[in-house]
Amino acid sequence: MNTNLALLLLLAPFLGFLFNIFFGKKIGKTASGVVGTLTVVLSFALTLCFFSKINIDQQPIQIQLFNWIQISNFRVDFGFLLDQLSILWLLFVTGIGSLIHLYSISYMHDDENMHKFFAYLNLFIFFMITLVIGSNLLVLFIGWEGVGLCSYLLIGFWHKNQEYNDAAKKAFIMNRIGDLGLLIGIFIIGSLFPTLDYTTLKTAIASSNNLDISMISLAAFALFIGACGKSAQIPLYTWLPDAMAGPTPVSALIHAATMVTAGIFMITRLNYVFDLAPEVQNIIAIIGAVTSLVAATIALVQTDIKKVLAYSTVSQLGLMFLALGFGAYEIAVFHVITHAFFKACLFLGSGSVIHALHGEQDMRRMGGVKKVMGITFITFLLSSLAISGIPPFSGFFSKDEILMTAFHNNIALWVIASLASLMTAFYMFRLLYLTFFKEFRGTEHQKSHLHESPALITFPLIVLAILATIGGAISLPTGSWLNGYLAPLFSKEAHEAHHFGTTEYTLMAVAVLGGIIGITIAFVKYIKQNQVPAEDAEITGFAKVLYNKYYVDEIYDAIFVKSTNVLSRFFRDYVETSLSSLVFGLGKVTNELSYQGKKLQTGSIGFYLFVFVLGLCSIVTYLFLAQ
Amino acid sequence: MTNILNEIGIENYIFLSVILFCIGVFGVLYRRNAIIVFMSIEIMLNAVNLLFVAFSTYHQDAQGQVFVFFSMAVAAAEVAVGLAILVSIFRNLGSIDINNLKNLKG
Amino acid sequence: MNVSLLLIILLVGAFATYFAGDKLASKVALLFSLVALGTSIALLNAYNVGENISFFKYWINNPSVSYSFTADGLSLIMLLLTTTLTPLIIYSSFGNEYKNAKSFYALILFMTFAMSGTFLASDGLLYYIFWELALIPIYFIALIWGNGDTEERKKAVVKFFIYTLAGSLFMLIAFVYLYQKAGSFLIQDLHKVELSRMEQFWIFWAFFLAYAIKIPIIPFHTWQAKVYQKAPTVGTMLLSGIMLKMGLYSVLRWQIPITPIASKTYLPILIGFGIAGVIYGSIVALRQKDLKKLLAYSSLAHVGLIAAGCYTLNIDGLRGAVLQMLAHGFVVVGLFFAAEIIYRRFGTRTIADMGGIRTQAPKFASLFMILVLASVALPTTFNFVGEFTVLYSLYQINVWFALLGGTTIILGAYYMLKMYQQVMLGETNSKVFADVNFHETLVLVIIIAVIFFFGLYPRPINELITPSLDQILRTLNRIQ
Amino acid sequence: MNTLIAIIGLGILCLLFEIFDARKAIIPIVVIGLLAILGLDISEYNNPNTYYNNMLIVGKFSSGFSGLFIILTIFLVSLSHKFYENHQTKISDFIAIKIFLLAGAVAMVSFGNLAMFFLGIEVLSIALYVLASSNRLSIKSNEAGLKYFLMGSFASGIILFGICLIYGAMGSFDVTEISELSRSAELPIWFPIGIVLVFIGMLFKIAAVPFHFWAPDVYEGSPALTTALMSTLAKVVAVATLYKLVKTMNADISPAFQLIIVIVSIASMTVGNIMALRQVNVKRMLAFSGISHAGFMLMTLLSISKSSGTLLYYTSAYALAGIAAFSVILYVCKTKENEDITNFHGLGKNNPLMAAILTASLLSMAGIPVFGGFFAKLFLFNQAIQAEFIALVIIAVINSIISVGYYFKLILAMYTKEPNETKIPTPTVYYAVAVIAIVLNIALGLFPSFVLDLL
Repeated sequence: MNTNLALLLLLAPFLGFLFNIFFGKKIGKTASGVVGTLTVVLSFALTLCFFSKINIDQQPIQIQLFNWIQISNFRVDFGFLLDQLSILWLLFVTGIGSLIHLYSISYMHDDENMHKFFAYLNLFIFFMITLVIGSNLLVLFIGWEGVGLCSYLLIGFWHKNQEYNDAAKKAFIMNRIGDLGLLIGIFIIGSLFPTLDYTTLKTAIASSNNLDISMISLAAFALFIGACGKSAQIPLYTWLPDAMAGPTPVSALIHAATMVTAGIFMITRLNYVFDLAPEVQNIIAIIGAVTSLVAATIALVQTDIKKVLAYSTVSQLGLMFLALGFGAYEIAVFHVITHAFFKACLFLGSGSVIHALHGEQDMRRMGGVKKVMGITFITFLLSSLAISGIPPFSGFFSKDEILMTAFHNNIALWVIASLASLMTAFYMFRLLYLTFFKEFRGTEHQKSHLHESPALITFPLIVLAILATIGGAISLPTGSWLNGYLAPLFSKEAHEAHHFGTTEYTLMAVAVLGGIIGITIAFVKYIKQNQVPAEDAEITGFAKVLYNKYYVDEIYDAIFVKSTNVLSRFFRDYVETSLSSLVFGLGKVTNELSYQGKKLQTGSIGFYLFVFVLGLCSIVTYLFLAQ
Repeated sequence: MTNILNEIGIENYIFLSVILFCIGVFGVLYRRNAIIVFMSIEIMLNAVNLLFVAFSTYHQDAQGQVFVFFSMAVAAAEVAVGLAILVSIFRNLGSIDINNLKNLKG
Repeated sequence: MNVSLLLIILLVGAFATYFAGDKLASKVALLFSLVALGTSIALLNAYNVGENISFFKYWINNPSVSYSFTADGLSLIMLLLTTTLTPLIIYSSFGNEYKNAKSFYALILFMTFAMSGTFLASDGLLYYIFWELALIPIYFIALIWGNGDTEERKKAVVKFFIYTLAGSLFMLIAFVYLYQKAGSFLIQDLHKVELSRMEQFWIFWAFFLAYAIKIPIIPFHTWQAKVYQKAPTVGTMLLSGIMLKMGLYSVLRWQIPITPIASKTYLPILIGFGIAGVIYGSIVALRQKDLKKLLAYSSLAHVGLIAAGCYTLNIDGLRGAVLQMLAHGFVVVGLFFAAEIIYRRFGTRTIADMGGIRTQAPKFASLFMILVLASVALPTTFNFVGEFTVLYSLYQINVWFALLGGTTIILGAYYMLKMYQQVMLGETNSKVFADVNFHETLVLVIIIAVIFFFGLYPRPINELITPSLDQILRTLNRIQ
Repeated sequence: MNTLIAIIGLGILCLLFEIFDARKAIIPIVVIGLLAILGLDISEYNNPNTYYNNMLIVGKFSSGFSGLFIILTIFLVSLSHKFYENHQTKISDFIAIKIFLLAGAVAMVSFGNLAMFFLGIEVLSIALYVLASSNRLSIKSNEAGLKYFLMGSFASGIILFGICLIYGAMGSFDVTEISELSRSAELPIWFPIGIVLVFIGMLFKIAAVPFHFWAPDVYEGSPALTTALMSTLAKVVAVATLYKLVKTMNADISPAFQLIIVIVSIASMTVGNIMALRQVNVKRMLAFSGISHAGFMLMTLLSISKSSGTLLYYTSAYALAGIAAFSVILYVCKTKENEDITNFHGLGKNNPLMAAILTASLLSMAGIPVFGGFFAKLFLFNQAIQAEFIALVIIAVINSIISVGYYFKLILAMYTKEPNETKIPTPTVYYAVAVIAIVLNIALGLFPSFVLDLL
């Protein structure tokens, strides 16, 4: 029973994909969209069943399908594990997924390849589910690469534009770098305790008394690199902003809510491995903090509405990694969920604006749309408050938890994180003001066509906004449902530790204050003084550096891409040719010899006989000397 | 006949015929006129014949002398063929200098 | 029923095709190749029920040589690969018109015959004979029906022939030497023969020369790209799909077990060669202007990894190598066929002249995409199973090997996606590109089906090959 | 014995046919006669015997090789019909000469006495001089004849001198006596010299380096059919005789002597192959390839005690391939004035069968499997390695790689070049000979034991 349900849950989106690939064009755009959406909704419904089930009896559900890959010392089964974590993840993957499908029906309606778009979205959901419910690392890897593929397909969805294709390629390859790390991690784990299955692995670690910590740390580090690739952490984050080339729903679903959180999922899954490697955890924490700050600084000056959101995503993910670094997995998960709500909402909101402005993404060409786009504005406002950590919105609770943990473990990182969140508040409201307030700065034509988006777009916005507002409820500082729910997963006792004293309250105050300061600065800058960000040419000084993202892309390009291509050209033009001429050379030499030899064949009898006699004499004399 | 080889010694016969043979060889090597080259070859063969006879007396055995007849017959046949070839060459080239025969080479 | 039947069918098929005349040749060839496929499946069946399908008959008494064909799991799987790909390859050529078709298809069948013989022969000399025989048909196929400027083609093909022949002649010497030692060419006797370290090293390198040129392992690969480019696509498919597997198969079957000490001593060097091939091939592939050449270099990279797997001398490496051989066989045939499909429409193989095809031919674009993904070893494709196993075996030797070999998943993705982008994507092409017709679709779909089926369920193959691979490892470790 | 007599009888018969003016009948009659003689020879195979107090020793060796010679002669004779179309009057002479040549050949392999040996050589050589220059009006043919004649008779002189020294040392021409004596008593210094001189004379006949210079010129100059005869029959005869000579008179070869053999054989292979690379005239190319093959055949002398079977196998494989190749060459160059490679352009299109046959025979010479040539080389290498001449084998292998270079030049010309004129009709006899020869060659490859175990 469970098996069939689980399979249905998994395969429903896949069937949707197949249906849309083969019949999508025939049945027309809306129909294909509806089909795509319904399949995801179905999965969502099934997830809810499982969720209710697991809430009653804490029993995780194990499903083994068949033996997949056979390795000398262990074998990998095709199996699923439905426990608290995976079901929780399924909830928002399928939930937000179905909302975004719904949204896309209207958003993508002008695109002639809409059925393909839905096919890819369904495929993505399918792979994401695989990633989440896989019972071992290799099934996770299927999903891991699969979502990478889908993000490739969707980023490059408008494949006539080679720049988009470049972005897609970049995303795929950077992910692959991470994947190699993940693979190596899998190898190490597989050879240490011959299994890749989560549950058996957990017991194996728990039972064994002499663990090779150094190897485990190496494994943890390798896995973390994988996570960096997927979850866009330093140094592998540059693909995410470029990924905004894809349609906005894609950015909302894949590059904000679901796929990018896969890294956090994986680390939380393997918390028992990471707990064994404290130094790796430190690295994770540091990387997370730094990423959050760097991304936030870049976001300060971006003018493309989606770029800002992209960098804010990177920064938020950084915060999550910070939490993971301190072993506060449930807090990271908490932030993942709340972030999924408000970030999805923000992206969809921006999408609705872009939609209204016929694809205009530059904030300098926007402004004042709040008059016509009321709903969009409200939802956007709520989510912005949430992300800026203003109580009582969801973001406040999750972010505050993270900051608190940081404070308790490492002041320096706490400072960095707080700075990041202050900047977050600033740039979010900068975005808000520039987009919705003041006068419209775009063309007349655009102005005339300004309109509120249709219900299909606004409905998801509203839902998400509500969630973003109240989402914090699942883990209130006083008695957290989430921590209780996730408790079975974690070996050591969850971080209920910091009972609420003065420090905690001051910290909260500081955090909130930071948010408010950020908002105020933005308000002063863009409402009071009515500034508009300068045109690209006029940007100077440090702002220019920030505007160009610290030139990281350029540096990577120079170091890796260029050098590889130079090497490739060198190999092609010199090494290859010289190698082959080496082989040809032998032939040439013999040919030359033959050419010279022909001269010996003079045709004169005298000479022939002379050589004859010479040979005769030499042989005879040699024989004499020999005897 | 108490054979004279005892006085002279077989070696000298060998030396003599070797010398004759070498003369023949050098003739073949250095002369350009085909006829003379033939003659030189004949000298070689006859040097050998001489040695045959010497050996046959040395061994008191007739086979050697019989062999000489074979070789003479063969030599005659060879020369006949050779002269025939030479004639046709003379018809075509108007000369029998073997230096003119260098069309086949390389 | 024994394996010789299959060989007979193929040989008869070759002649029948020749005498069928140009009109019917292709059909007859396809028919016979399908019959061969059926036979090999029947053989597999017989093998599984434990019937004895090997064939033995004395041939020459001194030196004692015999017609000895034995089939274990390894040979059978290679046989299946050959007999499955051949009909596909023949069928894929239906779109083209060949002059003097009867000889063309006859040669294809003859080559299949020779290659099957190579996989089956268990007598050293017999094996060598088939090994050489396989060379002649491909030589003529590439020479007569190849494309591009004749002079260049001649140069490339003759180089290929002489180069490979040179390699294999040294193998012949090694065999003769072994015969002196063992007094027989039969593989089981050759496995028994005890050789001194020195002898082993010489024999090892003699074999290595032959195989390194055939596979090819760098730096012996210089013939490859040009020949792949100049040969007709059918020839390229035969070469890359089946023929280079002959080399890898021989490494497992002949080289490693006969010279255990040497192979153990040189293990790191050989793996180094393989991995160097992976990186080098991938990097060179990045900047190729000709589609077939690019694919040639990609296949150089892949076989590098396979070779590395073979030389790890552990069960994972061997198993992964075999799986990867099969996977690569199918994928590379598919990719070359895709190149051919484009050539049929655009009459060019220069990547620069392509692009913007996807909008015109969505079906083809999707099929091609799947092939590309398979060749970059996306999970659930057959290639992933092989690549994962090989990389894991490399990790068991040394983590750095795994890391360097693993770069294939990055670089591979790089050049393949770059290629796909330049060939398929971008602004709609001005030239008209008709979408794939029924024949073409069928071929590609079959290949893709195979790739995914075994990508998800490689178990039957594992169960088939594992015993014989274990056997090989036992022979390998007979001297400790 | 009877074989020899019968052959001579047949030769005389040919001359008589001339007198009775029945030229049409000659060739069929001769072929039938030769077939009969072949049967006779086979009957002799099983009852070895000696005649005329050891003048002739008929045994497995002699009758085996004689059989090969006879077969080759059958092919050559049946080819001559078309070849001499335009001067019918001479035909009986040419045929008769060939028959007598065969007689000489048979005498050479079955000699039991140096006199017989010498006569055999001379009969063979003189016949060849005549055939080489048989095209009187062509200066090339004359030159070839004269060159061959001069150098040949020079070599005969050397051989004769050698025989003489041997006789001087042993006091006998009987090979069996000589070999016994050579083992027992300590020998006068000139005995080894004699052996060496005879050996060198034979090296000249098989055209081994450095006594090979005549071969390319003579092959090129002589009429194609004669070249065919030289490169197949004559070479095989000479090698067989050399082998028998060394085996009977010098059974225990001194290391020094072995070294000479090794060096000469290496030199012959290498020079022959390398020189062949840049030839444009096919006959000339085959001459050089013949030189290299002579080098290969010399390897049999290194394991002389048991390599006679191998030698027979190698020679027959080589000769059959040669016959097939030459019958194609004759067909192609019938109307041309020379035998340049350009004449072969596009043969693959004009006449696929002939092209295929030529390809097959070249592959056989290059030593590609299933053709006789491959097994010949294989057995050769096998024995050489057994006798621990691995270095020599490696060089031989490198040489056979080089040889592929020029064999394939011809194949390429046939298949990749465009034909430069319309196809010419093929006389069926050429087809017949070519096909039979190549089929025999392949059969040789498929059932090697049949020939290998004859001796």
